Amino acid sequence: MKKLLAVLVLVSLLAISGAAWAGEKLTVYTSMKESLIGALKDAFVKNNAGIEFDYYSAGAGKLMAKIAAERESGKMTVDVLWHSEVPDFYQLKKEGILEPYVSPEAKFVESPVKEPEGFFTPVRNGTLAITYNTRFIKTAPTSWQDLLKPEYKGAFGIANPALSGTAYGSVVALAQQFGWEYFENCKKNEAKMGQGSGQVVDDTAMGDLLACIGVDYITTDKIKKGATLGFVYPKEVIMLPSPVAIMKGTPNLAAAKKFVDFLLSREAQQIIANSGTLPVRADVELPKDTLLPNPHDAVQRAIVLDFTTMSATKEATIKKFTEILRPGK
Amino acid sequence: MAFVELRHVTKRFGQVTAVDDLCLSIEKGECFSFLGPSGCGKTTTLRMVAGFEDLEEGEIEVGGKLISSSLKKYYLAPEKREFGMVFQAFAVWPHMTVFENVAFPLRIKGVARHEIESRTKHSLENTNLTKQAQLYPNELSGGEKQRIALARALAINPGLLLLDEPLSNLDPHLREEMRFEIKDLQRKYDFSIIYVTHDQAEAMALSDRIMVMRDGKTQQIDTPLNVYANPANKFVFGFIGLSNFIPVVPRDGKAVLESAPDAGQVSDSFPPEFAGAGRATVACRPAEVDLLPEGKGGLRGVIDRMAYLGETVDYIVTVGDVEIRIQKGRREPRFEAGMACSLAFPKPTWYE
Amino acid sequence: MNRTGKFGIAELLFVLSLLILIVIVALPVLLIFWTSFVVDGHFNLSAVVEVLTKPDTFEALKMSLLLAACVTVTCTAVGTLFAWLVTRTDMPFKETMKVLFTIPFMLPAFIGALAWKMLLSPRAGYINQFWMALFGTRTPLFNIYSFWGIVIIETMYLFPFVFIQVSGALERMDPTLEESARIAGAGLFTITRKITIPLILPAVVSGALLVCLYSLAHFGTPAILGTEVGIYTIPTKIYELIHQSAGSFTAIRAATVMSVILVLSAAVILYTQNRVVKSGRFQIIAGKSVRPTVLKLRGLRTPLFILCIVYLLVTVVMPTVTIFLVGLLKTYGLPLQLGNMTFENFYYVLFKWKLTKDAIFNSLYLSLGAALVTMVAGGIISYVLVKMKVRGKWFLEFLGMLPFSLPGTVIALGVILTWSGRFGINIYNTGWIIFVAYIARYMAFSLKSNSAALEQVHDSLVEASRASGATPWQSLRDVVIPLIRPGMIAAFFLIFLPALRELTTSVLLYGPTTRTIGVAIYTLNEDGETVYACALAGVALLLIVGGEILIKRFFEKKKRLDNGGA
Amino acid sequence: MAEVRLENVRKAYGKKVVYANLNLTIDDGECFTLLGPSGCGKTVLLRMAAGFEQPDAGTITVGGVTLSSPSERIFVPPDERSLGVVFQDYAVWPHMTVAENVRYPLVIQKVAKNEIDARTQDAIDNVNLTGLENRMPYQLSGGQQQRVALARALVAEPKLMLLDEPLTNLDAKLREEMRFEIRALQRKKGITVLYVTHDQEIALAISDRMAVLDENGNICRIGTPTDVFERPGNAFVFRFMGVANMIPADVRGRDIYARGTDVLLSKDAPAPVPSNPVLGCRPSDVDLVRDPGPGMPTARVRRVNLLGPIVDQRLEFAGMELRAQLDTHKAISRGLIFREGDMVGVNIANPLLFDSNTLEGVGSHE
Repeated sequence: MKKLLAVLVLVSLLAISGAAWAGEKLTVYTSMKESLIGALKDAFVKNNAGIEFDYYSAGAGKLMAKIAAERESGKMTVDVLWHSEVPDFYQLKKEGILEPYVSPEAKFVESPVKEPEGFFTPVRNGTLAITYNTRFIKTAPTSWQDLLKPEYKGAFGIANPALSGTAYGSVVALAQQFGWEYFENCKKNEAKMGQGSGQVVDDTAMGDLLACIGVDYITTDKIKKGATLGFVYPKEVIMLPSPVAIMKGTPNLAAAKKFVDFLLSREAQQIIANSGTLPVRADVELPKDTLLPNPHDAVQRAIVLDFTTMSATKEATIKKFTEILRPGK
Repeated sequence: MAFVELRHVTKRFGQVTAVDDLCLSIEKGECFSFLGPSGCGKTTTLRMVAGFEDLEEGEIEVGGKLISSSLKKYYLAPEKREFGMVFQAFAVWPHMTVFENVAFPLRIKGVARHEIESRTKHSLENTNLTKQAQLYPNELSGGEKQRIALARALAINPGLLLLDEPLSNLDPHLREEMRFEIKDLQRKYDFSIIYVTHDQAEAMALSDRIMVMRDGKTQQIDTPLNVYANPANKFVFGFIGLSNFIPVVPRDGKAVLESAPDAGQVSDSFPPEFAGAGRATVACRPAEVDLLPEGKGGLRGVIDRMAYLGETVDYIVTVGDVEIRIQKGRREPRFEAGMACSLAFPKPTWYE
Repeated sequence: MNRTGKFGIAELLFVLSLLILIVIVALPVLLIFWTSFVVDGHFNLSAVVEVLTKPDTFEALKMSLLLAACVTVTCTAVGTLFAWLVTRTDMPFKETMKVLFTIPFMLPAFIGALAWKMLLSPRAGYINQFWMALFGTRTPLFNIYSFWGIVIIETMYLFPFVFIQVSGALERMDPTLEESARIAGAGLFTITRKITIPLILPAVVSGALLVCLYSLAHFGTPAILGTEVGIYTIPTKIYELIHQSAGSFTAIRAATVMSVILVLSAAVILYTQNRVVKSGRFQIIAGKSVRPTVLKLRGLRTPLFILCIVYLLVTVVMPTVTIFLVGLLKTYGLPLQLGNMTFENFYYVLFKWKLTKDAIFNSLYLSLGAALVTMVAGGIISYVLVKMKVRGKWFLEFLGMLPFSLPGTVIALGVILTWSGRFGINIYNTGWIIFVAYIARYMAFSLKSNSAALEQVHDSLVEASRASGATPWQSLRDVVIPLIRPGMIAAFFLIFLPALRELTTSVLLYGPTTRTIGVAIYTLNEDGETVYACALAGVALLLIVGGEILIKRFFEKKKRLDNGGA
Repeated sequence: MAEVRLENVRKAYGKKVVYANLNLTIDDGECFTLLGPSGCGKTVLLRMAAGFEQPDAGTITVGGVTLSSPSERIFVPPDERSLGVVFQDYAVWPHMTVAENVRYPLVIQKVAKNEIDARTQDAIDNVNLTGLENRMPYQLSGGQQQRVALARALVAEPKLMLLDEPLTNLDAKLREEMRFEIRALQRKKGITVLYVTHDQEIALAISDRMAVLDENGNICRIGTPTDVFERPGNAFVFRFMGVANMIPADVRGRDIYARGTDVLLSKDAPAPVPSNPVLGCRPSDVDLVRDPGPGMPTARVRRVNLLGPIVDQRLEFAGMELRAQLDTHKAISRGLIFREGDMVGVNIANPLLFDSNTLEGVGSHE
C-alpha cells in the first residue's frame, strides 16, 4: 500500500514537472498536413539546431478561431502563421497584428498573390482539383461539370468552408466561375459537405465518396501510400496560394524570420514540390511522376480571385453555401 | 393418518447430505418445531415441504395428498400448495401498503373484490394492524412487519403454516409477544404449524412437539418437557440448555472426579453399563445441582466466582480442575466467592 | 473539539474545502450564469431568448433531448434485459457474462463511434460493403451517419449504467420476497410483474437517469457521427460556436446560454435520481443468502445465450478489432489485407510524431496530476462533509453537490470564463487550464468515493485514538488516513482512467501543444488522418484496458484480504 | 487517586435538556455502573467525562483535577485526560494488528521502545490474547476484538476507565465471559471504572455500585446491586430491573388485599403505607400451590411456557395477569407444572408497596 502511494506521488511530481509547457520556442500555426509540415520541420530543425520548433496543424478556420481567442485572452502562442486562406492575411494585416518582413528570398517568388510590403509572403501555390476513387470510377472525370452526372450522385464531396481555408477558396472560385447554380446542381445530385479538407480525401479513398475537391498534396500523399485515388485538373484550376506571416510582437522574431527565409529557400521549395504541391519558385524541378501541371501553365489556367474582398464576404458566402449544401433540407 | 407426512426424505447438496432419511408425521392443529444448530438441515426440510427444493429420496404428503415425490418426479409447485409461510427477514413487499400485502394472496386466488376487502380487514384486525392498513412497510417497526407477514400468510386460511425463524430479527420483548400472537391465532383457526428455529427457549415455549436435528438426522422427537427433562442423548442435553458435563471415574463403586478423587463423590453409585469403560460423564443442569454449606453434600468445592443477576445468582464452583456451573434462585441462601461449599447431584444423567 | 477559541484543524480544513469548491467549481458555474443573464451589468434575458429562438440552437436543443430520451429508453431496455438474464435465469456462464457485460463501460464511446463509422458508413463501411457485395445492391445495410446510428452507438457504450444498477438490485433483493409471493399462490409471471419489476424499478430508473445525464452531455459520438449530416446537439453546437466564431464574445454567450440549459437539465435529473434512490419505500432488505428463484429458459436458453455472445462480439470485439486493423493499414481505403498492413502507423504515433507523442504524454500527465490533486482535495472536502460538525456546513454541502451536476462542456466553458485573465490569472492555451477543468470535472467521483470510505470510519475509531492520548492531527495521521486510503486510491483510479480518455472537456480547451489523447484522435479523424487516428485509438485502448485490469487486480486482492478472516 | 466528581452539571442539545443539574461522585477504585433505558443520556454523561462533549455548566473533576468547567473556561481535550475508553462497537483500528492497536497509546506517549514492548505484551496477556499479537482485527471474533479494545484501554494504566456498552454486540455466552473478565481486571488493577449500559443483568453482575436513570436522565436510585434489585425505591426502578407484577391493593392494618376485594395477598405490609398502594412482586416471589387451603387466594392458569431452565406460568388473578416463575427441575420434582385452566393457590413472598400516583415506593423487607 505504502509503495503504491509512493509511486503515485512520484508519478504526479513527474506530471507537474512535465506540465511546464511554457518555454522559448517557435510556434507555427499551419493548415498544412503532417506529410508536408513534418518534412519541412525536419529540414528546418536540422539547419537550426538551437531553435525549438513546434507547430499546430489544423484547418484554417480553427487556426483563426484559436488566434482570435488568444488575442481575446491576451496570451499569444503563435509566432508564425501559414495557411491557405489568403483573405485572412489581408484581414490580419488590416488589423495590424502582422509583422512586416521582406525576406531576401522573396524576389524569387511567383504567385497570383502579391504583397510587396512583406506583411505576408506566399510559400506555395496550392491547387485543388478533382480527387476520385479509381476502384469505382473507371473513366476519369475531366471537367467540374462531370461531377454533376448521375454516377456521382450522393458521392461528391466538398469540405466544409467554415472549417477549411482551401475549401472556402474553392467554393468562391467555383461560384465565381460557374455561379451559385453550380452548387445548387451539386445539391440536386446530393453532393455532400464534409468536414476538413483532409477528411473528404480520406472518405474518397475509402469509397464513401467517389470524388471530391481535393487538395493537391494531400491526394498525392495518399496515392504514394497506395490509396486507389486519381487526381485530375479540369480546365479551370483552383489555385490558392498559402502565405506565411509573422505575428506582431512575437518574442521569437529572429527565429520567425529564419523560418520564413527557410520556407522560401530552394531547399524548402523542393520539399514542397516533392510533397505534391506547387512551389512558388520557378527554379524548382517538379518530381518525375507528378500529377501536378506545369506551374506556369497552372497559373494561366487559374481562376482569378480577388483575395482582398474575399474576407469581407466570407461570412455571407459560407452562409449561402451552407444553406445550399446543408444536409437535411 | 397424520396431516403432514415426510417419508424417508433425503436431500443432498453436492457431497453434503443436508437431510438424511427423515421420517416425520405432524397432526392436524399441531405446532411442531424443527430445532437445531445452523446447518442441521432444518431450513432445508422446511423448504422441501414448501416446494422450493426437490427431494433426492422420499416423499411428502400433506392432507392425504402427495405433494413431493422423488420416485414419481412429482412436485406440486409452491404456489399450488396453499400453505402460509413467514420468513426470517419479514419479506413484506416494500412497494405495497400493509393492506395490499395482506390482500395479495386473495387477489391471486381470484377471490371476489368485496370478499377480499372483508377478509383482509379481518386478518388485519386479528393481527392488530387495522390502523396501519394504508401505510407502507418501511414506515413500520420490525414487529409490525412480522405481523404483516403473518397476516399475509394466514389470509387464505392455510391448513399448514410454515415459519422459518420468524422471530429471530425481533428484540426479546417483541419475540415473546409475537409468540403469544402466533399461538392465539393457531388456536383460533386450528392450522398446523411447522416452526424452524435454533432457539431452544422459543421452540419449547411454542411447540406441542419438537424435533431436535443435527447434521441432517433426527435426534429426538418429543414434547418440550420431555426433550428438556429426558433428552435422548448428550447432544440433545447440551443443546437444549446450559449444562455441566462432569467426567467421572469409579472408585469403590462410587463416581468421583478423576482429577480430584479425594474431593468426594459425584454419585454414590456407578452405573454398571459404564463400569467396563472405567469412566463416564455425569450431565446436569446448573439449576439441578444442590449448593450446600461445606460438609453437607457429597462433593467439596470452592466458589470461584459469583454473579448476582437479580432473579438468579450464578456461581462457578471449582473442584480440582473441573468447573461446575450452578444457578440458584434469589430466594435461596447466598454464597460468596472464595467460600468453601459442598455440592450434591440429586438428578444425574449418565453418558459415556 | 479543542480548547475553546483555538483555530484548529477543523477550521483549517473547513476553510480549505470551501476555497477549493468555490474556486474550482462554484466560480466557473457562477460565471456561466452571469454571462448568460447579465449584459453590461444588468439582468437581461434577451440573450437567452435570442439564443433559444434561433432555429439552429433550438434544433440542437431539441435534438439533444430527443437523443438523450431515445438512448435512455434503449439503454434501459437492453441493460435490464441482460441484467435479468445474468441474474435470474439459468443462462450458462452467468458469472463470466456479468463481467463481460461491463466491458463496454471501459471503452470510450467516441472510439466506438470512430470504429462504427468505418464499419457502417453508408458506402464505404466494411459491413455495408460486404452487404452490398453479397446482395449486389447499392443500398447500404445501415447508415451510421444518422439519428438512429448515434442512438445505437451510445446505447452500446452506455447501457452498463443500467446493467450494473439493475443486476446489483436483482442480486441484493431478498429472494424470500419472491418466495413469499409463490407461497401466496402467484406464478412466475405474476411474481415478475407484481413483485420483481416494481422492486427493481428504482434501480432501473436510477440507471436510466444516469444514462440520460451522460448522453445529454456527451460530445464524441454525435460529433463524429452527427455533424456531417447536420445533426447537432448542445455539446457539438457549443463546440462549433467556440471554434468557428473566432472567439467572439457573442459566441461565448450563446454557448453559455446553452450550458445553462445543460446544467439545469442535469440538476433536474440528479434531483429526480436522488428522490428515487432515497424514497425509503423501495429499500430492498437483504436477507439470508438463499439462492434466488431461477427461471429455467428451457428452449430459449441457447438462443438467448447466443444473443448475448453476439451482442458482446458486436459491441466489444468488432469495433476493437476494426480500430486495430485500420490502424495497421498503410492508408485508409485499402482493403483489409495482410499485404496492405504495416506497423508503421503505430510506430509513428508512438515514437515519431510529436503531435501524438505530446498527446499521450499530456494525457498521462494531466490525468495523473488531476487524479492526485482531486483525490487529496476530495478527501479533505469529504472529511469536512462527513465527519465534522462546523457551523456553515450546509453551504459546503450545497457546494459539494455542484460537481455532480456539471457536464464536461459546461466545465470547459466555465474555466475559459474564469481562467483567461479575468481574475489576473491567464492559463488559457496551456495545459493548466485542462488540469483545472479536470479537477472540476472529476471532483464528484472523488467526493463519492472518499465519502463512502469515510462513512465506514466510525467516529468511535477516532475517539478511541483521542482517548489513547492522540491529538487531532495524530488521529488523522494514524487512524483516519490509513483507513480511507483504499477509498482514496479508488478515487485516484476513478479519475485517472476516465481522464485519460477525456474528450468532451478537453476538445474545447486544447491549445496548439496541449492536445490530449482524446482530442488528438478526434482531430486526426476530422483532418482525414484516419489510419493515425485508429493507431492512436488502439494505443489508447491498450492503455485503458491495461489500467482497468490493474485496478481490478488491486481491488480483488484487497477484497480477498478484507474477507480473509471474518 | 481517581475519584470522579460531577457537580451541578448541565447539558442540553438545543431545547432538549439532558441533564438539568447532575451531581454524582464515583469513588476511587470503584466499578460504577450507569444503568438506564436508551435515550436517557447515560452515554452523554460518559462522553462528558471522556472529554468528547463539553458540559454547558458545572464542573467535572477526576482525582481532584478539574477537567471541564465552562465557567472557568477549562476544557481538557480527551487526549490529555489519561483515560481508557472502550466503545460499544469495539473501535479496534482495522488497519493495525492486535499488538499495534494495543501499543498505540504508549507510542503516542513516547514511551521507550523496550518498555512499550513489555507493557504491550503484558496487556495482551492480561486479556488472554497471547499468541494473537500479529493478527489483524478481521481475523478475530467479536469477543477477541472487544478484548483488544480492553487491552488498549488498559495499557497506559489509566486512572479512570470508561466503558460504553462494551458487551452489547456480543452473544450471550461471550457477554457472560467478558463481564467476568472486566471485573477481574478492574479488581486486579484497582482502577476506577465507569460503565454505561441498558442491560440490568450486566449492571447487577459487574458493579460495586450502580445508578439507575429514568428516561429523563434523573438518577432514581444509587446503591449496590442487591440494594437496587431488592429495594428498588420506586416503581420505575422496580419495573426496569426485571419482570414485574403490579397489583393494585388495599391495606388494612398489615394485611394487603387486592383492591376492592377480600383476596388477602400478604399479611406483611411494609410501613408506611402509601395512599394509593400497588403491590409489586417478582415472578419468582409468586409461589403456586397445587391444592390451596381454605382462605388462600386462588388463580386460574392461563398459559404455561416452558422456557428451558424456568417455567413461566401466567395466571388470571383478581381480574389481572400475574406471572409466576419457577426452576423447571423444581417444578417437575414438586409437580408444579400445571395445565392451562387449573385453579391454583397463590402465595406472595417479599411484597413491595408502591404508590400508583407518585410511583414512589415504600419500605421493603430485609
